[in-house]
Amino acid sequence: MSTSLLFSLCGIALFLLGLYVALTTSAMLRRILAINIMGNGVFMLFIASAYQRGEDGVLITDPVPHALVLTGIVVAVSATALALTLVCRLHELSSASHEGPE
Amino acid sequence: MNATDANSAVPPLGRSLLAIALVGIGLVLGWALWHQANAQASLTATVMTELPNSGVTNPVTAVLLNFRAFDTMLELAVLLLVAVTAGMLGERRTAPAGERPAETVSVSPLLLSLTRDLTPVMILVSAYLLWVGAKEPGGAFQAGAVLASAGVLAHFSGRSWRSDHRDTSIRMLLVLGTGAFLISALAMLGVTGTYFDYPVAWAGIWILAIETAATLSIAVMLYVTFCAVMPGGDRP
Amino acid sequence: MMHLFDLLLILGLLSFATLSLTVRDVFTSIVLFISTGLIIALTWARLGAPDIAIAEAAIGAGLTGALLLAAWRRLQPAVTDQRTHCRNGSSSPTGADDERH
Amino acid sequence: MSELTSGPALLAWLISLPLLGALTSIALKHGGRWPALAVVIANLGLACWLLASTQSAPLRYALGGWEAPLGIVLYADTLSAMMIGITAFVGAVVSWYSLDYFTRDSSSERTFWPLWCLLLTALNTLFLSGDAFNLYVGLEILSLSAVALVTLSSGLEAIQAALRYLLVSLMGSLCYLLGVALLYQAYATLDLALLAEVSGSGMLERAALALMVAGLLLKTALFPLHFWLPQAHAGAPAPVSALLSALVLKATFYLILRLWFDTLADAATQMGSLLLGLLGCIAILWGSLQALRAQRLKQLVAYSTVAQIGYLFALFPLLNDPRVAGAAFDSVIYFVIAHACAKGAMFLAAGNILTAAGHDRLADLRAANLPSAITLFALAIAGVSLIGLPPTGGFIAKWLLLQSALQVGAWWLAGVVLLGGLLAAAYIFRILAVCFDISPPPAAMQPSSQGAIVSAGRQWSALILALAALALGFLAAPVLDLFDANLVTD
Repeated sequence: MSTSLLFSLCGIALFLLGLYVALTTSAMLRRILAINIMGNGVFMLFIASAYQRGEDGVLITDPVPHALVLTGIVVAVSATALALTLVCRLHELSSASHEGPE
Repeated sequence: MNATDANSAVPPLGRSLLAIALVGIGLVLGWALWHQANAQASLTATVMTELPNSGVTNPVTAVLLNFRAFDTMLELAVLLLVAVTAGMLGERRTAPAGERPAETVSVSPLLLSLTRDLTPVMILVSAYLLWVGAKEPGGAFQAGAVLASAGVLAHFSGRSWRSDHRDTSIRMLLVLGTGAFLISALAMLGVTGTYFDYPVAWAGIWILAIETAATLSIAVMLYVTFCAVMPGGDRP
Repeated sequence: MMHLFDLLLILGLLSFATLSLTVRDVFTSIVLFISTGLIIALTWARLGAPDIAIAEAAIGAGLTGALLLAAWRRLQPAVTDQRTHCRNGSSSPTGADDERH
Repeated sequence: MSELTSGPALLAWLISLPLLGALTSIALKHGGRWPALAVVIANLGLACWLLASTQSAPLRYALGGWEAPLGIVLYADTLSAMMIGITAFVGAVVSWYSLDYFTRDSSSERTFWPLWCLLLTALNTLFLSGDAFNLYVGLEILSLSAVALVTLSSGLEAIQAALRYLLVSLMGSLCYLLGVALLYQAYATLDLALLAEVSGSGMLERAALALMVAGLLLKTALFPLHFWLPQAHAGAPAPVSALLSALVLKATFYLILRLWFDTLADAATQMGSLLLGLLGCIAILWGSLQALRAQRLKQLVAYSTVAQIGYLFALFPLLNDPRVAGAAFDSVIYFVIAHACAKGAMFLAAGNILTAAGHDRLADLRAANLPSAITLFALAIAGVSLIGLPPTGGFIAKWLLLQSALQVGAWWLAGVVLLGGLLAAAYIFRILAVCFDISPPPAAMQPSSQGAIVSAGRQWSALILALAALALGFLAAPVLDLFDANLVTD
């Protein structure tokens, strides 16, 4: 089994693992973690597809997927930050509304 | 918040069905990949042919800053969008009486001195990554992230940088990155007649200038976002 | 040899990811997630993507980790509040949280 | 400027201009609305220009001069031009409405304009980009700005809805991206046109198509995946609800259309089309029934969106049938633009009622809560279009749908559409009944009902969108001619 395929399969496993947890958990922070793991799985697939050996066994990596993954990582961190901001805000609002009537 | 509720969203039967479905999807995808494994396609050759025309020698930087600069511009817009939204939500954060976490973390002297020594080092590392990105691994995003980490570290040690997004200079820095891309793209439309088409002769220096702007902007955007999440972060 | 290393990486990666998504304590979960990020960075260095390895270590693991920890801290006050309520009765000092009064 | 915008460079301007607006609007401390408004108006002009220029031939523009497998190519045919046009029009009217909606210089107002410009950037990118990964970045800007716009209403429920919307969108985007990764692995290209040439109907293409479409369906809120929509659309501020319902869902639908019938057409199976059609039918019925049961006005309108999205997908089996594909495509585009106008008008009018009455619980609303007859007209006309009665745009769309369904003998589809129309009539009359209910409002509601006055701009903008939906009924032939001028998707 080639290295590229091995890591591709690992990427798919990560994606599905993340998807499973994201769909089943109800804790928001954990769901965000799971979505990040999903993303890492997809990135792994890109990076694995870039990893190829030429006919003489020399390593040739395709730079395009690397650039795509770099973009993807930045987008992922932005989305995570927005999600976390919302989780915190939600937490504040709900604790405020719980204490309100007292 | 202890995750005792971690599994409560779906009943056990649903969870096992979901797991079976996902394993099935995994098998299908794995099988599809397996069959595709021999056909090795890549854009390496195309990139390498055009690399001399890109102004840099690191192929990843060439793709990011030249061949697919449009993606990168939009990606910076994503960061900007999150920084602005996080700033807005942070601004709205009102202190419910008596509950406001007074953020006086007990800062250990060790952390303080570590920060003092590390911050300049990190700024240097960031500058190095930015500079070297044209030839070797590195570039604006890595440099910006390291710079932002320096800010985060400073924040943890209680000496936070300015991060109020209502501050004019901060806002200018926020738009600087996306703006540099957009202005250069439009300028190129005027000069060369093609959007984002850098003349080969000065593509290198042009890309470095854009990357410098992007680095600063990325660092500020990440830091502002971080401060909006941080407890009591956006107010000194 | 290389294959063994690959298998170790993949096994480590999958087990860290699984652990970080299943462990009960949120804080441990975040720390495990950051470790997963670092292993991923290592994997990408192994796959000939040093640019992405640096970015993943700095952004994917580092900054995301800092954000997660910051958010985790901010979700704490409700817990410390309960503790404060308890403390009103028993007045047992709980370290750094004292300054909150 | 004029020579720079003529020809294909126009495509680059359509994306740069809103982005420029967003940046200026963030950079300015006060008055960020003015650059945004200028951009929205200029965008409307560019959209008309695009519509005119695509009549002769599709436009194509390689960004940075880098051709397809290496660089990103923008591409516009009449379908994208129609989408850009309707986006620009509805966007301009909603901007006018928003001018009076938010409190001047409040933090919400200052954030709204840049976010709306970014949303417009994302919409134009999605309609124009011919690159699978670029579309991913566009999707992320789209959903993140949409989520951010929902958070502008600061209530607990809105934030909750926004968070759910965000997480669902992220999962959708990642599914899409996984499909892109599979395609790249196989073909080493991200360009949609090139992919259309090389891709076959193997396992990998099927898997990739399924993943990408599943991700996009999640964002388009087709029936079983619509669970996030009602809260998000009902909880957002009125102009944002209008934008989300009228435009944002259409952008992801447009991508599904492109992928299914163009890029990966060989991998799309008859079974898949039929499945989407069935889900669409269920969505029509389910959404309408939920709208009938809704307690609050904006919720009702949001559930009506679930039903209207159903019509778009109910057409999928017909689109696959060569005998009626042309008429079915006309029907799709008419559903999209008529719904954009009618639903936009509906949400804007609902926003007016919400402001005037201080709440939007249907049981407690009375005619006295209506700001004025203008809003009432807007509601009524938009409602008629949603039901699909002549002489509105909604009628033309349904007529084309029924005609092609009967031509191929899809009686079940015709039945569902007629039933959907009846149910729509029932829930629209729930709203109209309120408008003619002159009994005094419940005592508890009295004080708040005297409160806010709704400005004329807000009322007229709602009416203009409704009148556009009406005009579409009269202008069917010219509008469809614009669309049919040169069709590539067939």
